[in-house]
Amino acid sequence: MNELLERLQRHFDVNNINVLKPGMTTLKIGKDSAEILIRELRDREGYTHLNFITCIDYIEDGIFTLVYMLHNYDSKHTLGVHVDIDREHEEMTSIHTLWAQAWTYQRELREMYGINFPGSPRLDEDFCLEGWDQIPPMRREFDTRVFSEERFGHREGRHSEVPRVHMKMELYPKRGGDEE
Amino acid sequence: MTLSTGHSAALDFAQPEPPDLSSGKYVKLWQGPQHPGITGNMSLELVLDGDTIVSCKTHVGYLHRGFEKLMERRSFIQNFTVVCRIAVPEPTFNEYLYSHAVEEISGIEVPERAIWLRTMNLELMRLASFLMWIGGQSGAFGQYTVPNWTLAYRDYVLDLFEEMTGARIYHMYIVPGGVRAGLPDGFEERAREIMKGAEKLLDQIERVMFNNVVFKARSKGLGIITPDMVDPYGIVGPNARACGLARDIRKDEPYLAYDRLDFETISGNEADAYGRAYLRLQETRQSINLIRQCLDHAPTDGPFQADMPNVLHWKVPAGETYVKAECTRGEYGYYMVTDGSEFVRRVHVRGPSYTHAIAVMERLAVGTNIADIAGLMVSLHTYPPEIER
Amino acid sequence: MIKTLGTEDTLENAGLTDEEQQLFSNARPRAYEPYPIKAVEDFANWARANSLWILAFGTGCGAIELRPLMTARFDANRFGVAGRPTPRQSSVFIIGGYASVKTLKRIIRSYEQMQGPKFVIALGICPINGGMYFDSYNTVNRFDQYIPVDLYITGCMPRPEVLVAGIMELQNKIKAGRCDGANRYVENFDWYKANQKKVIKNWDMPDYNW
Amino acid sequence: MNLRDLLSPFFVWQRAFEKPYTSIRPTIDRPGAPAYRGFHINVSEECVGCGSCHSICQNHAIDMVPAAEFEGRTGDSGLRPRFDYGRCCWCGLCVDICTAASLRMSNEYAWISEDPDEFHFTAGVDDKPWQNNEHGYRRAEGYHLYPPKRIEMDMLSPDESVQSFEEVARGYSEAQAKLEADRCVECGICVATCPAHMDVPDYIHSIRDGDYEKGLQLMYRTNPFPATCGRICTRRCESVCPVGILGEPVAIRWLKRFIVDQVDAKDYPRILNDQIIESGHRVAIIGAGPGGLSAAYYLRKKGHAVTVFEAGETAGGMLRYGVPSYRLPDADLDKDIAYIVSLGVDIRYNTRIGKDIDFEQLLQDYAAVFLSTGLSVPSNMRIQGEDHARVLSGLQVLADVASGRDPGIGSRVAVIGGGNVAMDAARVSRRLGAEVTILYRRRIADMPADEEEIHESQEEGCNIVPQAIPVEIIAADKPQQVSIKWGEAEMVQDPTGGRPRPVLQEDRMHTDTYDCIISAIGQGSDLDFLSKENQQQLAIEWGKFTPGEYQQSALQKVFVGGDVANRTADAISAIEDGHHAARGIERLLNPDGFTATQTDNTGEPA
Amino acid sequence: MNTVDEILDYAIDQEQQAADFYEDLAGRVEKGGMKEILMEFSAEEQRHKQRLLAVKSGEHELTPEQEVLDLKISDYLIDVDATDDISYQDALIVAMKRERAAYKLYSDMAEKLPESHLRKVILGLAKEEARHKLFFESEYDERVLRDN
Repeated sequence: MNELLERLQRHFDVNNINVLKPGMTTLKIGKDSAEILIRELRDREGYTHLNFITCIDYIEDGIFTLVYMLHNYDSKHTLGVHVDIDREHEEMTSIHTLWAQAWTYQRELREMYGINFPGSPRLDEDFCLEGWDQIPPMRREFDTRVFSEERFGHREGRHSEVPRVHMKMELYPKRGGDEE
Repeated sequence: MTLSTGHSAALDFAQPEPPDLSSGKYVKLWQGPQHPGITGNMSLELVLDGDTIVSCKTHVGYLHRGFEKLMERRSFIQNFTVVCRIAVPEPTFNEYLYSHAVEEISGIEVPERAIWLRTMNLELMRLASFLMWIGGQSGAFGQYTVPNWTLAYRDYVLDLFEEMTGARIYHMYIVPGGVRAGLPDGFEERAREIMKGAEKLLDQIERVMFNNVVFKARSKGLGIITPDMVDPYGIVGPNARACGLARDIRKDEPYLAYDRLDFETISGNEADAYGRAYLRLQETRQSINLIRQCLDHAPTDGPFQADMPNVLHWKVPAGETYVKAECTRGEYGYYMVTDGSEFVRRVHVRGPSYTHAIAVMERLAVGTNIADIAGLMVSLHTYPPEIER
Repeated sequence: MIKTLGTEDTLENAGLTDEEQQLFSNARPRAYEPYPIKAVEDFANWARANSLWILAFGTGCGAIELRPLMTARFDANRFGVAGRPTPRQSSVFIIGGYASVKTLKRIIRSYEQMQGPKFVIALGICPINGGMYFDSYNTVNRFDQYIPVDLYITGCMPRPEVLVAGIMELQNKIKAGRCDGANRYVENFDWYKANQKKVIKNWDMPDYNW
Repeated sequence: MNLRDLLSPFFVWQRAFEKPYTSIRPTIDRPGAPAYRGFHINVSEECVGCGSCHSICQNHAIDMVPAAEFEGRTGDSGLRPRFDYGRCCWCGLCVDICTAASLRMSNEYAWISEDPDEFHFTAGVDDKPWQNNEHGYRRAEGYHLYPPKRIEMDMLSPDESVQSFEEVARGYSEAQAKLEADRCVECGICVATCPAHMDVPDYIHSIRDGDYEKGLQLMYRTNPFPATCGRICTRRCESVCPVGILGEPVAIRWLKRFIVDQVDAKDYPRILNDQIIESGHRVAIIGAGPGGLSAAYYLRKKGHAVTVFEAGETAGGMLRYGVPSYRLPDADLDKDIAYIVSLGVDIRYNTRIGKDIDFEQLLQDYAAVFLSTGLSVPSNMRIQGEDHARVLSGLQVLADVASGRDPGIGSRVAVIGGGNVAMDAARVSRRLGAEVTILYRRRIADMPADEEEIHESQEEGCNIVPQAIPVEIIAADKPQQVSIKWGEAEMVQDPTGGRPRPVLQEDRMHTDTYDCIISAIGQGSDLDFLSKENQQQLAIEWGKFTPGEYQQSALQKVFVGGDVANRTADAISAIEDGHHAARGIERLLNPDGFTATQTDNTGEPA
Repeated sequence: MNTVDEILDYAIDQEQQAADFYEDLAGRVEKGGMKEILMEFSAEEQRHKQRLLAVKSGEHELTPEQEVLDLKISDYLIDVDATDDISYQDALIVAMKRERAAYKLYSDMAEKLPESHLRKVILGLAKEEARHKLFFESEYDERVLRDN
């Protein structure tokens, strides 16, 4: 395992290497060399299985972290490749030529986060949503509850009391708390 | 047939040119979402030349509820009730993987008894799921006897779930920290009784369904997956094992009590619909065997839940993990990222159907007869809700 | 081609292209009028109640319990219930729990294609008040806003036993002539349509399909 | 194709002779499993309406609604869960979290209706067919969603503790406090029960967040004696804490103490940031105990010039003289008092009303007077020989020790009484090296003292003799000794009701000799400083004031509070009396700007 | 005092005297709140009197056989004086001592008499006084000895 990481560090600008548990490591790489690294891992290092591609929205840092989870069946090792991309310029190299299912993930990320993967097939077709007219829903600034209430509404006639407020009103309305 | 799984340059998974519909040569046909020959609620956009498919596009999203978004605004305990809904026929794998991911990040050690109960729960689920699948596969080829048997018998397994967990479909039994209860009185005897009946039923099914000239004729040669397709297409589980790859997470990277159970990975050598179905039949039998072993070994007393913090304001430390388990369809995985708050930062659910129903299906469908498309679909064993989540 | 009625009381079908306008009717749905002789109507209702054909469209989780219902253990066939592959042959639409917006569109289309008299059973909590997905951006919360529902069965999921009970309840309602969901749909057609169009943003189908 | 494949399917006929799968009457023959998670049942009498079910429900399916017939019980919010079966997913988390174990599930599952608005019900209140169902899901033994046991406080061992007056309870470490704070379910029932209505859930929340400064701010909103109450509060909050129904209540007092211990006294002004704008009014306070100083604090915050008249040498009242330093070290009491004084409160020590200054004078000189003189006169036993020189009062012993004087108790001591003063006197005597016997007329279970105090005094070697009625004090042979004649008592149920009463058994009398007898059977008020007319006007009952709204007495300018005006006679009640009187005085002095508090900063969980 | 009526008249007179005693004391006390308490004592004695009047007119029966709980509190407490600044505790002691004395008087009287209707009435009066004593002793036990 260490040899692999050393090899990768020699050839690529990988950082933030994080051994999560035996059999699983994550590392971070720049956006531009990610595709080459992944191709290298697939063709030379035995990471032939793409578990998934996903994205984490770090809205406070202004980045999307793309996660490519690769698995090596021989060494039984999973390697997570993290790639940070700018939230404002959400674009990433497509890897649809490496795995047959990759374009599906990319299509999902396009829909759910609005990330562009130039060249990825059927990228702009609807995937899960249909007629979506809001910002991509998985982005953290999208508040699903507010949206649901506005668009779909809820049945009326519900009301709940907070025990401590209710008890105050019932038992000691003039006491407790502060006048400030 | 060689068992190379490397990426051959010849393997081309570029998108085919869309057929020219205006030529009048082709017919476009939607199979689903409202269609009896579709698994779950999804649809296939087929283009036919005569009754041969020349192009297939899978459409999903009819069951999209935005689980991953909903989980980001529910607390860690609340999420455990939500996750089981991600794969309706097989909820407990979600429960286990979600709980396991949370436990791994927060360093909770699950007691021994809970480990065995979880294993048994997952194997019962596998049995129930396979029984339903067998019925589905048989029904997709027009035989309606076997579904009546297996779905009714699956109900007996659901009765066991009801006793064990308090619910038929959404068990919500495996909770972060352990399980919610021990086994009720007399469960073991009833479970063994049902296992016995299930074995008998499987024998009958083998005669009626697998040794059936019609079934053989329709399923043999249908939807062949070659070993060199497996990795490029991300094929896992029985679909991959049927073409000879002995890959089973239960054996290769054991979780729960699987390292203490006596079983071998089953792999086949015919990667067509028949081969896959037969492999699944074998795995159903294996599952019955594993359930028996769990009944033998599961401790009957001791704690079944680890010491837990107050779940009302449970903060899980910042961390990241990917956990996976072998469900009936292959590698089911949960990728979880936490940031130290009361809510999860990101959960990604990796369902095996994601590749099977889209990339694999779209390729295998081409050249297939329209009448076999339902059989092919079922033989890949896909559950739409785990694709779109 | 169905002729254009040319009166004021026609549907706009604004979601269709000019070419498609010619392919679909623009007539409004018509309410069902009971037979003037009560005995005849009662007989018709009795017959309807005992041949409930369910549209095989598993719209959500609820579909999982329809399979046990239709197979050997619960054997709904003995109640005159059968699954049909197409809306044109079906009289009962079972909404299997939550409906995503994408599915809702297909539900509306399937429902409108069903021949009257037709009935809708909503399973589970989600059609009542959003259920587990009350805060989801992609599922509707109150199903009665979009399609008239004759019977709600709560539960998550409702068990096959209670589905049987629900079917029997529906039969009683039909026999008593109280299942007027389809007529409600006709009478409040504009209201339903407005609600539907409020959530379905890419309305590219005729306003009423039949 | 082979022949076998052609024939084999006909095997299906074998099934014709087997038992069919079909359930004949599915709706009748198939109840849910015994542990099925069906419709909810709530035992309303056991439910305390804490709302934990509401908090944990991810579907927002549970509303807490008022249920009239169960209102008014202590530790019961009067709310009951109302379920929306258009939301509920029958996960059963509400059952798992239910603090009172009143909520469970039946094994019934059928509810069919044509009206979607019908699927609501208040469990245990609305009549439902399943409410008497015996089966259904309930929480398994040994399964918890919050830790039922509290984090033990480190204590000095009894052997160590009797050696000195060092504080016995050592305080929580940060890790311990966070674990204990984690157990709170944030229902807020304690808020209603606390006499001062302290915002307990929120300051406990601040511990979880590690924001002790915010915790301190929250506490000072209702209580300017957090360091004191964090040690010696009678903690009625803990007696109603729902977590205590099935497990042990949250250690609210220790958590309060933890917050104060984390904040340095010199940071108080910065953190509390009390801005004072002088109002020009002058208010007099009689008694520098917890009630008087609490009033002084809140009045001072309103900008009034406050003068406190104290008969003793130092401030703190009963907290100083009545509570031994192993329970409340002087330094911690001083931490509270020093902050109040630092706001510009003028305390005049050694000033006795009626002697040094006239009450009438105060009424003339000040815009309002708050009177909280406490209970300072020890009660008499009224038995023969009680005026013997070796019969000491418990209060006197405690006061002597607190002031550093030797109370001269000797080496064998009998303490008479079962209240906190008796326990304190006994434990103080142990620390002074004496061998202690406690005589109490009823059973140990009847003792009004804190259970913890009783337990600790026993651990420290005090011998408690229950059901012992003192009958006579007799002079002993030696002048520095004294004998007590006491009789055993039988507990007899009073036919007219009430708790069992002790009845002296004349045939079982004992006489023992001790170096001294400490009588600690209660205290009364000393209101002699008030003129006869004042006493009439102020409406005194059973030696206590009966205050009206906002602690106002029958005299408009006079407000009363503390032990001399309430039945509970503990520090936290006195503190609230002071706070409430401050509100009343504010209303009197500034009627236009006054608004009664009607809301609290309690947000609904998101 | 040989007839039933005579003895009842005596007893009624005693209750009236007690009521007067408390009323008189109430007029003299200075301590706030004590006046009301003593007036309440006086009213209690008036109630006793009404009860005996009812016995005399035959509306009520005395119950000599009924056992009355004896808390014996007044037995060992010292005598106190009914001064102007009497405390609540002392007022109770005065009251129960008075009731105890009456109880003693009647029971001693009954002891000397042979078995007769008169004896029964006197015993009944003794029990009546014992009940009054219990009233004040319970009050003492409840309020004064609350912490004890």
